[in-house]
Amino acid sequence: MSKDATPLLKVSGLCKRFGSVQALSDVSFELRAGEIHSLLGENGAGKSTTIKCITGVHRPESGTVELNGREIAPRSPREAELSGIGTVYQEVNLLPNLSVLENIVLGRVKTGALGRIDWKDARRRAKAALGKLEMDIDLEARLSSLPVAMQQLVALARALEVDSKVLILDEPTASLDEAEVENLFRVMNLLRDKGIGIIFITHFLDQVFRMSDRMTVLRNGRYIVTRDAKGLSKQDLLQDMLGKAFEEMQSRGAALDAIAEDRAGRATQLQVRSLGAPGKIDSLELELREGEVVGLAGLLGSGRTECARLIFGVDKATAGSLELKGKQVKQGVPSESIREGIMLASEDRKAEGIFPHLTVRENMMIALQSRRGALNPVSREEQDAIAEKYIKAMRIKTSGPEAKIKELSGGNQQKVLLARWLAAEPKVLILDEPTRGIDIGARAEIEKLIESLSEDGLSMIMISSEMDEEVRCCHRVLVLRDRKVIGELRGSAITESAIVRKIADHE
Amino acid sequence: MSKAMEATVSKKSLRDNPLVWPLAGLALVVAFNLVTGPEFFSVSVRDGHLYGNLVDIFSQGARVMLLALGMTLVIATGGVDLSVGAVMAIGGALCATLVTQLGYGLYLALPLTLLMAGALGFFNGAMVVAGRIQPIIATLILMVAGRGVALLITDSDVVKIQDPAFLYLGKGYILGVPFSLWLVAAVFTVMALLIRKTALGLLIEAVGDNEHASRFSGIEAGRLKLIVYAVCGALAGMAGVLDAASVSAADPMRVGELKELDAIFAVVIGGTALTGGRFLLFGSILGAILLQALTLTLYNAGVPAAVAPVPKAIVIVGVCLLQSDRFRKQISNIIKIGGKAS
Amino acid sequence: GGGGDSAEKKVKIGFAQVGAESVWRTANTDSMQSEAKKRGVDLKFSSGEGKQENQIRAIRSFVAQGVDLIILSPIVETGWDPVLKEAKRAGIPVLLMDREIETADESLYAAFIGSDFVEEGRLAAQWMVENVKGEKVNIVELEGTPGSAPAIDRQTGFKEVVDEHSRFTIIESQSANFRRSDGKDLMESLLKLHKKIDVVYAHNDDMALGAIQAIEAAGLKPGKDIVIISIDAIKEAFEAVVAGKINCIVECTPLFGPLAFDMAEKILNGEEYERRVVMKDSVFDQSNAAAAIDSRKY
Amino acid sequence: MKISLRSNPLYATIGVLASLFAVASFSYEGFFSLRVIANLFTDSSFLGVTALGMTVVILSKGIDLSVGSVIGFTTILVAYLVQDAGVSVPVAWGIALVVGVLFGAAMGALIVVYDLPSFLVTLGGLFFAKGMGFVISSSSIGIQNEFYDAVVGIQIQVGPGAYLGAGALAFILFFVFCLYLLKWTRFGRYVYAVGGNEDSARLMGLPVDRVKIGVYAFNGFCSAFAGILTTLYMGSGNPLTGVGMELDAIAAVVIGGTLLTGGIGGATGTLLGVLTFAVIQTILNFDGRFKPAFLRIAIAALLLGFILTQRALARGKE
Ligand SMILES: Nc1ncnc2c1ncn2[C@@H]1O[C@H](COP(=O)(O)OP(=O)(O)OP(=O)(O)O)[C@@H](O)[C@H]1O
Ligand SMILES: Nc1ncnc2c1ncn2[C@@H]1O[C@H](COP(=O)(O)OP(=O)(O)OP(=O)(O)O)[C@@H](O)[C@H]1O
Ligand SMILES: [Mg+2]
Ligand SMILES: [Mg+2]
Repeated sequence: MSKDATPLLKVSGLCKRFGSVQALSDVSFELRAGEIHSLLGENGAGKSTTIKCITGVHRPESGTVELNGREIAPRSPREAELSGIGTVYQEVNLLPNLSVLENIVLGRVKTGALGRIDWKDARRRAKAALGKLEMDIDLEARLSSLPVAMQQLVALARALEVDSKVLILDEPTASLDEAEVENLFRVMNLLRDKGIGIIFITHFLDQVFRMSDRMTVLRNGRYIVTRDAKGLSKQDLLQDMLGKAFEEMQSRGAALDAIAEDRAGRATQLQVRSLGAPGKIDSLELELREGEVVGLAGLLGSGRTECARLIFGVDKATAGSLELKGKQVKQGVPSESIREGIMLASEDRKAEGIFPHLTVRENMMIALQSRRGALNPVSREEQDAIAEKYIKAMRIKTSGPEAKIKELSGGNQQKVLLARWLAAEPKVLILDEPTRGIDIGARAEIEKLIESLSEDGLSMIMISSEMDEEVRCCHRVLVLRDRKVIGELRGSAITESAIVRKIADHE
Repeated sequence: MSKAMEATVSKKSLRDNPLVWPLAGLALVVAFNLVTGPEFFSVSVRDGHLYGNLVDIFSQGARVMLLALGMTLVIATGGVDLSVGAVMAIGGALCATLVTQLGYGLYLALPLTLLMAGALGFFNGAMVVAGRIQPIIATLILMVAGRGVALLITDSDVVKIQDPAFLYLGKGYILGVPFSLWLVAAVFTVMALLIRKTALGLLIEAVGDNEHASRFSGIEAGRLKLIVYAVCGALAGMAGVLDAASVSAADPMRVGELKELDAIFAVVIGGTALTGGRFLLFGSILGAILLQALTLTLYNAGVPAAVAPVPKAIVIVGVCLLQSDRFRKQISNIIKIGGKAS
Repeated sequence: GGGGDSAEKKVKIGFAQVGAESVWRTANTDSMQSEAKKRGVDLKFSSGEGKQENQIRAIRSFVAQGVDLIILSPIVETGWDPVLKEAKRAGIPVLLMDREIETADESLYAAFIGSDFVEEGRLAAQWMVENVKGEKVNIVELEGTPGSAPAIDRQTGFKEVVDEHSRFTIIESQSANFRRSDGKDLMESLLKLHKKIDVVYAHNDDMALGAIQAIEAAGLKPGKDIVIISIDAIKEAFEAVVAGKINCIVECTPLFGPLAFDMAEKILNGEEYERRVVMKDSVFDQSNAAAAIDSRKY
Repeated sequence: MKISLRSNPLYATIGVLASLFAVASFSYEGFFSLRVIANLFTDSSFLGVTALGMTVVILSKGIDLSVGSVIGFTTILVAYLVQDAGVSVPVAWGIALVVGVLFGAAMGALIVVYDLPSFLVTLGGLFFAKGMGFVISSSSIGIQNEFYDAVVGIQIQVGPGAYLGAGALAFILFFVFCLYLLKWTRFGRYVYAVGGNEDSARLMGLPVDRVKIGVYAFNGFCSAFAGILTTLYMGSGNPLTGVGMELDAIAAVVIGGTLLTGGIGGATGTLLGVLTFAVIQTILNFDGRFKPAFLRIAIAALLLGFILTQRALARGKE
């Protein structure tokens, strides 16, 4: 490492504790001007906490942050912003009730006489910021009317709007599709060339290797190492992150054909007959066999989530029907679906998943409980057993089963939610973006888990924005476009290129 | 290692136990009385039953305790019920009219009254659930209308009660202890059992914590809320009956006036967050006791009635402050500094 | 001025009532409404719910409707000038009922009929001075809602007389909000606080009836061990007097209906009338209550 | 240009309000007149000002139960200062407003600094202000003052027999001010931001704490202002004034389409909500046939009908 120039941002010896959890102990690294510096680590390694200590959301117990050689100690994100650090936080933290415009410029608007906001100037600046992303979103639209990915871009536009010297992106690509990711990368390169230092956090190793100049690895809240990206092997990096050697899931290739064949011959678990609702999905037909994993593939907005919601019943269908094991299931009543064994792990963990103030244990057993009915409680022993089992099995990083789930890192919350559904013993499990925000180690474990569950006879529908994941996990993939199923792939015919071709070719 | 962890857990749980703060408030009130008039605590036996301010706290506080128990559940689901005072008036009026004017026996009149009060609560719940009206507004409607209904029931009259069974509810003693106290204890026990021995409590907390997510977890939030509002209504009706029994008359105009604030106060002082989620039945009972002890203390201290709200305000804000982490930290810092200095 | 006035020339009177806070008040409202029905008067009734602003609003809307006369039972004494001026400007006479107002301009209202709360307090005290023996008499006063006119006046009148007699002391004076259960709760603690209470003076019957229950629960005999005096004289209180549990009630009649409408007619017809009529409040104790009880309806 | 979704609930409110008014106009002689309309504004001037303040609080996801008591306290304070202490009227008003702002700011500070629930702190405020009002005087104090008479005398004729008084004018001006405040100033937009999601607002670098304290201080100002308007309306001060007004104000705000969950709604809705309240009250006064018992039921029924219709209309639009 060259130490000739003063680093743009220098973090030294950060320590931060939450109650009994030591989230950070002695984290140090340097960010140079004009570099993209990745921050890597498993879920709960302390990446987000590091960021929040830098930007004044949390006050570290000890440690310093220097910007251009001058020590700064921002007491709020606002002060950090003023000193030139722009941030996009992990959870999309915007204001759903306000317009896109305000989400981009609020906090930095100019005012004229009588404290009157200069909306004209604000609009111009917001347009410019979106322009940097080559995006054109209706500035007056209410943010809540946009899909999550769009909101992510708005957050980015907001961070770009100030002339930051340092830009921090905490998992910005988690909910973007490929084209959007490309777009983001283009902007990031542009900014790097302008001499801005970028801290980039993501669980996608491909993206890390493609974009970073250097990378710093954290493990259990400790600084492990900083490496140059050039000449680094993926294996070495994973070794740093996990603290042990890593074995990657292999695509099962031809072996998959045999499995797919086997599943296709099994009894029908779920039969979906021309299920549809206007504005959601057109007449969905799906036959799911025991132990079969069916993927839904498509671009953002192609209607995959809508399919999942209709089958699970949080949205009411206007046409069609569902049969589980040949028995008609009442559509449109989630509690009924769960009782029958059809469950959905939703993609929106904050709004539709976690009970923030309940404990990890309670969050895990709640679906099982509502399946059994309120008057038939899951005994405490059973609850403890469930919690212990899944915390261990999924390597959930928590101070214990009695911690409030809101105290867990994003990825670990996701794992708790998966445990919730598995504990409820589903017959059909719909997984909508099950690995969003989950680190690479855990991701491999989840893929393994899906495989073993499938062997045990659980039928699954899987939705993932990462096609390679569907390629590895699914026995069959339905390709959607414009809210319609336009094709199907099976066994070893499932490849990324095949899926993309299907989407593109369809007239 | 596991032992060490247990130790830290139990230490933490004592400080974090929300019951500590209403208890601290209560201790404050007790201390005040010890200084100003220790006779406050004298309990004697008169006519074969216990007699003294301490007994009064419970017998007079019984009504608010009942209200607070129901209110706790409603607040836990993220709602609030402003109509409890009005439902109290209806409960008292209905039961008294059935017994006094229509000659029903109490064994029939009381269940009918509770049923009716429960139905009113159910109506609140239905407006919240099916009408998707915000709880404050939904229950405001019955709050306004309820007293009118009570007036209709009694034909704008105060109904006098002479039925001995009815009066027993308010004035009877079992083993020297007021009947109303037994009643509250019974209601509390039944509720606590129902809630902690079944999963109802957890499900209610889940609904209050994140209603949207509860739907995805298969919890029938609507049905739970209906039950909870109905229970709250029925308990308010019971409180109204107790009120009528204790003064031998049902007054549709003044019974339960402003009691909704007392009930909410008791619940929140007891450590249940107004935003819903976690709740503590016993905390609400403590909150009601604190409230009643405070009222009696003010009577005893001869604080002019008009000024009495001021100390009440100080206690409310004081207990709130005690519940705040930040305040506790500041206080402990001050104590530490003081300790170091000496 | 719309269509229907030629067909029926009903007299239209607006009545701004205090609210419906007590049995006394509802009896008063009933009396007015039934009398209006009897006489074929179109009575516009408005309940102020204890808030002056509501009453002012009601009067303004009566003016807008063009009623012939307005009857007002003011919640408080002050603050009526602006709205009464408005009525005057519209040429609508105002009849005050039950309570008086404080104003520099007497022409703002046509007449007053009602009771004198201060006098009621005096009457109660006088009965006590005449009937309660003893060298040192300890009195507990149960006040009405703080700030309300009857609470203030009934205290003033009572105190006026008590202050002239040194053997009487008011040892405790607290509010029970005109409420029965509050009266009981308050009395329960006062009984524990004071060893010797000779007289309970309650600003209304409800509080007295509540206090009686507290006294009985403490093993004492109301009316004997402790003298009870209260104001209003609702039927239940009469029964308590007959039963010996209350010693004295001062009547404050709510039955203004016939008198009020007589007066209204006179004002409207331009006949002569008395500008100020104060109802004579009578005092009842064991000696005369039984005889009067059957005539009580409320 | 598409119609913003935001105004949808307002259309429903306007629709219901208009039909309520229309039905009443046909049913009651003399209802449909400029005079009645002008009265709607005059009669609801103080409720209107309070409700506007409450709107800002509710938009920030808070609640303020103390407004009624603060109004009562202000009326008696002003009356005492003017009548008994011989302070000149503008000074008395100034004192009252400063006291209101300080009181609100103090509650806001407790809420923000110690992270206490606004419901409880302002409930404490309710009791405190109520008690303090009685400390000044337990009975009402009439205000006899030339300046007052002059202010009350300000009236703009808008039609035959129809006048907008000083209170109504103040209310309308204040409404315009609130519109401006909420739509065009940083403070206003920050209020929406804090109500939308406090954590996000913090991460976006907005001065959340200052905004929240500001909200309660502003509402303290509104309560004191409403108290002053009440003294104009009643010509007296009385500690009992304003009892229960907090619920009226909250109801008016919510009827006007502002969500108690914060972040959505605005001043225009509140104006409509306040007018709805006034129309309902006027209808009851015009009808005048109810017994007290029925009166309460009738008010509740009208409210219920209004809210349900509004809901149905809003849902139909979705
Ligand atoms: N507010 C909080 N309260 C308590 N503990 C917390 C809090 N925030 C974070 N933690 C704990 O700190 C540790 C680090 O969390 P952090 O969010 O920094 O992880 P991360 O590396 O960003 O993980 P992920 O990849 O899952 O987002 C975790 O163990 C988490 O449980
Ligand atoms: N570019 C866009 N602009 C506006 N709305 C969009 C856009 N893309 C998608 N949407 C809306 O967002 C919602 C997302 O659709 P849905 O969640 O079914 O898609 P998906 O394929 O599951 O995408 P995801 O990858 O986000 O899960 C749809 O209701 C769609 O109307
Ligand atoms: Mg993170
Ligand atoms: Mg999706």
